[in-house]
Amino acid sequence: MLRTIDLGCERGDRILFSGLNLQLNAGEILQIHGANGCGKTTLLRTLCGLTRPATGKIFWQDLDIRDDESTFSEDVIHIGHHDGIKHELSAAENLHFALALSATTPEFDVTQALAHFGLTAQTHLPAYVLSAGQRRRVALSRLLLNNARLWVLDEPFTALDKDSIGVMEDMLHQHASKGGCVVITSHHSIPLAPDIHRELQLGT
Amino acid sequence: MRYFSLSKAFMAILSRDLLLALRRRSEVVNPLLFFVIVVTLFPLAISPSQAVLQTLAPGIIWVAALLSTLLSLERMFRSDFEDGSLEQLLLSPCPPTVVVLAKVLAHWLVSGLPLLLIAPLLGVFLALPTAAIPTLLFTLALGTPVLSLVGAIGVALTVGLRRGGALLSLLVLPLYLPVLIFAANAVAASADGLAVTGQLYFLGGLLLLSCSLAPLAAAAALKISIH
Amino acid sequence: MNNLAEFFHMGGYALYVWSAYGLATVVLGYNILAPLWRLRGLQRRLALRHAKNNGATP
Amino acid sequence: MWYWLHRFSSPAYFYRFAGKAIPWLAAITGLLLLAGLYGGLVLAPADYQQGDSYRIIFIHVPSAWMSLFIYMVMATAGGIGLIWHIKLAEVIAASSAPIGASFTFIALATGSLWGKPMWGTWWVWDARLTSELILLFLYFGVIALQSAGEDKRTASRASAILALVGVINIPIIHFSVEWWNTLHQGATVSKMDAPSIHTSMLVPLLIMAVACKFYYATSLLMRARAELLDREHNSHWIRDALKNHE
Repeated sequence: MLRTIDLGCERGDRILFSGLNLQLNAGEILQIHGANGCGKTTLLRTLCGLTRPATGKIFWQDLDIRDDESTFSEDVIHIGHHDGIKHELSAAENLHFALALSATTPEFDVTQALAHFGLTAQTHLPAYVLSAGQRRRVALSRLLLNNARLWVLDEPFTALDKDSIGVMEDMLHQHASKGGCVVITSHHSIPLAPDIHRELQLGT
Repeated sequence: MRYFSLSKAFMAILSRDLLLALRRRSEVVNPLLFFVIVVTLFPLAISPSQAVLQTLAPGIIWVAALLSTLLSLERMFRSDFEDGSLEQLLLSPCPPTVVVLAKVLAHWLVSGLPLLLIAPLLGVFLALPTAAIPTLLFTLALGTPVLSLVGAIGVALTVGLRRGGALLSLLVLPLYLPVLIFAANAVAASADGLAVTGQLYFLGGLLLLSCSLAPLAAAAALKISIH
Repeated sequence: MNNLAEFFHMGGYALYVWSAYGLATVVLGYNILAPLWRLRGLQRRLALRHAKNNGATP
Repeated sequence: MWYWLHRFSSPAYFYRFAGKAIPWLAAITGLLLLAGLYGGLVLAPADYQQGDSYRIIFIHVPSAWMSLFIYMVMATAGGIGLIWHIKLAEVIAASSAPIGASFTFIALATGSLWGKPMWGTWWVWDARLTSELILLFLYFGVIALQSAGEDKRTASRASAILALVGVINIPIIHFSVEWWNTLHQGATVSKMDAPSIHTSMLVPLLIMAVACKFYYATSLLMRARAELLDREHNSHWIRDALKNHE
């Protein structure tokens, strides 16, 4: 599904890593470890096509993501450090907007997605009223509103309380079992079956 | 079933931006107040006599329109860049040029159109002959979208920088000059009763050119800025 | 242009002609010297850093 | 041909090649400048109308030509760097901007110095001078965008886009200013054309134009070498380039 050949990234003029050859098959979850500033975020942003790699190529289903960005962008969803939530809009409005931009009609609708993360009470509150953890859960509930097979998640567990972490872990399981791929960075040790759990240590 | 409708996405972005503009009303009203205040400066600074004001009126109104558009341009991508939704927009299946077009239309509806509505009042302030008012509205209708489109390129280029404001005006004002020259002259010519079709055709040409090229440049610039 | 004095006099326009050429020389000269200084500075700094890195005597 | 272009575009090869080429280019520039100035200032006869003040044309017109020429080169190099991600093209675009701005400034200053004896004022809103002034603003925009931002690569790619947008706008701005100028002042003001171009004046003018192009090549290669060192300072080829004192 996801393959990189001799991938190298730079930030400013500092070479973060190079010659990275990844192979991620359907139903696998890749967890990336590394000290702060070793390029985890840059790697994730490169994999989802936001950042241009310094060297090497990235293939999604044997097609270079640079060649046909539109089909690749229908299949990937990226949740980074920023939640991508407009503070003046309510949780429901934010999600309706995300739904309008996604390519497919998922089985969840907005209220079910919010309910899944226990945010039913906050559905119509403006986002600036919500706590950081709640905003994070609104961002994560976008995963339910999209049939993208590749999830690229940057520290999804930050600011989440205990049961939300449980909900998130179940979602990862379900996504992997349905044949999706996940690339995730997190200092949190995720309880996953070893056959689907791949690890990558970045940095020197 | 994988089906992505461009018009649905375009309307979604447009309505979201208009909704945001309504919720942050001050960001919409301030450029308009700035437009009125700048125009009222000139009679105080130069002279209240009608003869003097009349010759300067077209230029004053158009320069004020230019500066107030510049003031409101920053809002187009800045907040989206800071809270990460710009990345979501560029990562979505919606092509970036369509995203830029939706953003520019939203910006024009919120900042360009109100300029059109207030301009007659300011024309009266500056003793502009009533014969010139229709031309003033026509040139604003053709010109302000060009200001938003070309401005979008400048904003997309500077959105990644911390203090993009001053740099934005340096990048964008030279590109605004053709619009300023032809629009201000058209209004002045119609005040003297001359024909203005030539200038209006040129403004129309500029509008078509920027409609087709500006989104491409702005989309490429956005991809580089969020790099 | 038979003799030198007349040459510099430039038919009374000496001020304008020579300040024009003087200014051009200054600006063009700067465009040659500035990169030269920058290049020397960079070369010296990088040579030092490379020498420090692998311990070789510069 | 592709092999040569590919080899030439590798920074290490360019750095060494430029190092060898600069002395020769500088020598040719010097010779041409001397020949042009001698031809223009000494040999060419005085103008019956403007006397000797017209001799400023030998620096004003070539630098005006160069200001446009360099903007085109900068935009093309920027475009190549943007589309094919060739580092060297970005370096050439980044190094050309200050030189272009310098030539535009020279054209403006010498234009106003030439205008003073003719019109009695230092600045006249003449169509060509105004277009040159706007071109200077476009250059400042490109240079300012290049030095903004932390990452040099992103900054030079952004300024490449601005240069391309500028190239499309230059003819439009020039036409608008021409139209605006003829509208307000009519043709009474004598245009900034050189007086009747006599061969004894034309030859030095062309020599100066060629001299300015060689000067541009020299300064560009020098700036490009410094820029390359700055951008590639942690890559390996720098070490052996420095070791044998290129």
